[in-house]
Amino acid sequence: MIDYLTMILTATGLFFFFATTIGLLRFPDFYSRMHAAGKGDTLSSLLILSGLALYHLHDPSTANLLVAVKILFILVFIFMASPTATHAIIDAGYQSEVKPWTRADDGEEDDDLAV
Amino acid sequence: MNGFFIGAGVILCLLMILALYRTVVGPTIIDRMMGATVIGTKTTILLVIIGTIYGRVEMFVDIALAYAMLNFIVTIAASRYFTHHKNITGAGFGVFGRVPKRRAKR
Amino acid sequence: MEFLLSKYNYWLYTLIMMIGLYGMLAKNNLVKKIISMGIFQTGIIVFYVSIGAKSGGTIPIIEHTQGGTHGIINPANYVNPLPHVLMLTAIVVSVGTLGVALALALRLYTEYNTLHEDEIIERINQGEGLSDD
Amino acid sequence: MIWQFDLPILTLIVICGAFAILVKDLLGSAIIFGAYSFLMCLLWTEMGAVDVAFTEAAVGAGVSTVLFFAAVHRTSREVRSRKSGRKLYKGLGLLASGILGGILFYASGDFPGWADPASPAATHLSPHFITRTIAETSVPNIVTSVLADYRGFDTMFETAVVFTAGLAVLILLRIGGCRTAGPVWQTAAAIRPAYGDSIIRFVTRQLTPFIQLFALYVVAHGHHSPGGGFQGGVILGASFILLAISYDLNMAMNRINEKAALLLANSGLLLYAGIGLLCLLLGANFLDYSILQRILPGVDGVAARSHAMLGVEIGVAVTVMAIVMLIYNNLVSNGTYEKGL
Repeated sequence: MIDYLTMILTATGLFFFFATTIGLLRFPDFYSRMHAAGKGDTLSSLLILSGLALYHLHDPSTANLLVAVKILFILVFIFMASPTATHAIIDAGYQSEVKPWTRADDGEEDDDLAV
Repeated sequence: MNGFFIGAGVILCLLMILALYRTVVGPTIIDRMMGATVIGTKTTILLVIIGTIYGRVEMFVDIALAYAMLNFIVTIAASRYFTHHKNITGAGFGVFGRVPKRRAKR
Repeated sequence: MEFLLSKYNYWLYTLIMMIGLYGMLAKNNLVKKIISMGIFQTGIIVFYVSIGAKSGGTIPIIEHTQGGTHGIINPANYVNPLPHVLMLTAIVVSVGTLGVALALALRLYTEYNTLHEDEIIERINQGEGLSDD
Repeated sequence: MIWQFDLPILTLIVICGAFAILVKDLLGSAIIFGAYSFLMCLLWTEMGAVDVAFTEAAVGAGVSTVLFFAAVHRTSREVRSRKSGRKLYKGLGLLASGILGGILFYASGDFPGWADPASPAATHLSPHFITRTIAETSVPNIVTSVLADYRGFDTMFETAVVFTAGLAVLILLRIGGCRTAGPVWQTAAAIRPAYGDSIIRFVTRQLTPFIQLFALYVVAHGHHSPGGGFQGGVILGASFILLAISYDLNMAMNRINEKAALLLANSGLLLYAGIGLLCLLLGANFLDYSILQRILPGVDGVAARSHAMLGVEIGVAVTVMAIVMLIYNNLVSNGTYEKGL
């Protein structure tokens, strides 16, 4: 039962990682790319790590419980650090006065990311 | 279950190759940073998965935690650089540092 | 095929070392040279660590379960720890050498206002820098 | 080792290494080199070298990359190719690396097969350490026991090398520094006076105590899990670097200033050497910890070795922490301690 739950969580996490990577490759400017990378990364990390933590609660002994709690520590850390890192990167771009991409940039003029 | 985790790990490795494209090609320096951050997160997960495959995850969790912390520090340091220097495109020097022209889609 | 499978990793480590050596010799920029030195270093370190790898071996920390602490320990079950110890200290020294190398590059930049080898040599030949320090 | 992961990770590493050299932007180079270190750490974990991977995660991926950023912050990002003799240098580089590669490719035929349990390296000396560690030192982590006990003398000088590197940086940038002479490295207008990002500051403030607590755990728990003095020390130093980055250099320098850092670096090394000297005074060899049972109450020789290893690791951690901070502070401010990253 727990095995199946782990499988489902991990597979969902992998799907979101896949979506993150597609977004990272396909989006037009770095604001939108960072949007995909920041959100997708945090979510899929949470999913996979919680799946792994569940997997170690398989037979609940003290050692396994400790492992699950440690994995939860990583989860909490990522949950706090990853959005902050995303904010820092976006802020760096904003302070460098990069204009966000608009639909008009995709026309003939094609000078998106012009600083 | 080990087979499943190995499969998941290999998929993560393949996704890392895709993210590496963004890291090495750019176009701007922030794209590189972004790719490195994504690789870092995937690596954190992969460390825990490798620990599970070895069956001794309690030894690997510490590494993953330290890894997440240092990845955070590196990202903050890199982003602070730009608040001082403000030049994300690298001022057009070099082959891989320039901003490519995007082709019109419609 | 057997030969290929048991040796391909050595070839890739050699490739890493070749990249590092090429960068150290051919690149003009000092920081690039330092990065190449790091790559060369890790190529050697990964070669050593791979010598310690054992198929079927677990990490070199004795397990408490399975009576490992008091029972008989089978060396074939554990990865060879000696290369790990040697390379661990090598990595720690590498941060020291990196710091000193970057400090030297920074000092040269303060004196000659460039990080590029040929320009530094040019300016030394013109007799600039390091005049009365 | 898990062979499925081996080839993809190695391929990624080779690509990263090649592009770290090819990219014509030093900051991009440093970032790709950071990703290279991340992947290297992964490769070592997969080979079972957990302690090496931990050290690489702390040193290579964390602190080295930040040091590169600091150096690039104080110099320039631009990479220019040579004005003359470009072909010559390229040819010489290709020739030398080709010769090295040729020799090593040729020699690889004589190497033992990868991960061969019967290879010479795995059959002579290492079984001795693997089987005797628990009985002789009661430390499950073989790497820690070899590092701090069997090869303790070597590790002491390793710490001394790190200490010397810190002193060298200090001499190069601070004492012989040219804050008065020489060209101006940066116009003052390029530096913003105060960067008040409250989100980053708040999160940093919340996370730093936990990072430091974790570092102490790594130092103290190095006997039973990967980790130890080097790794814990680097993480402790990195936590101060984080403070210096997210606030400013003064914030970190107020916590531990230059004098305190130098004192700490000295005292860590002295603690290591002092434990060795104590053994000498009690009548055993230098760093022969088992004699310490005479002064540690209720402890036999085996446990005395375990406890002495902890003391030694603390010494290493203190030295490494102080030196990492010193190197960062000097690099990022070019020896002036005025403004950080």
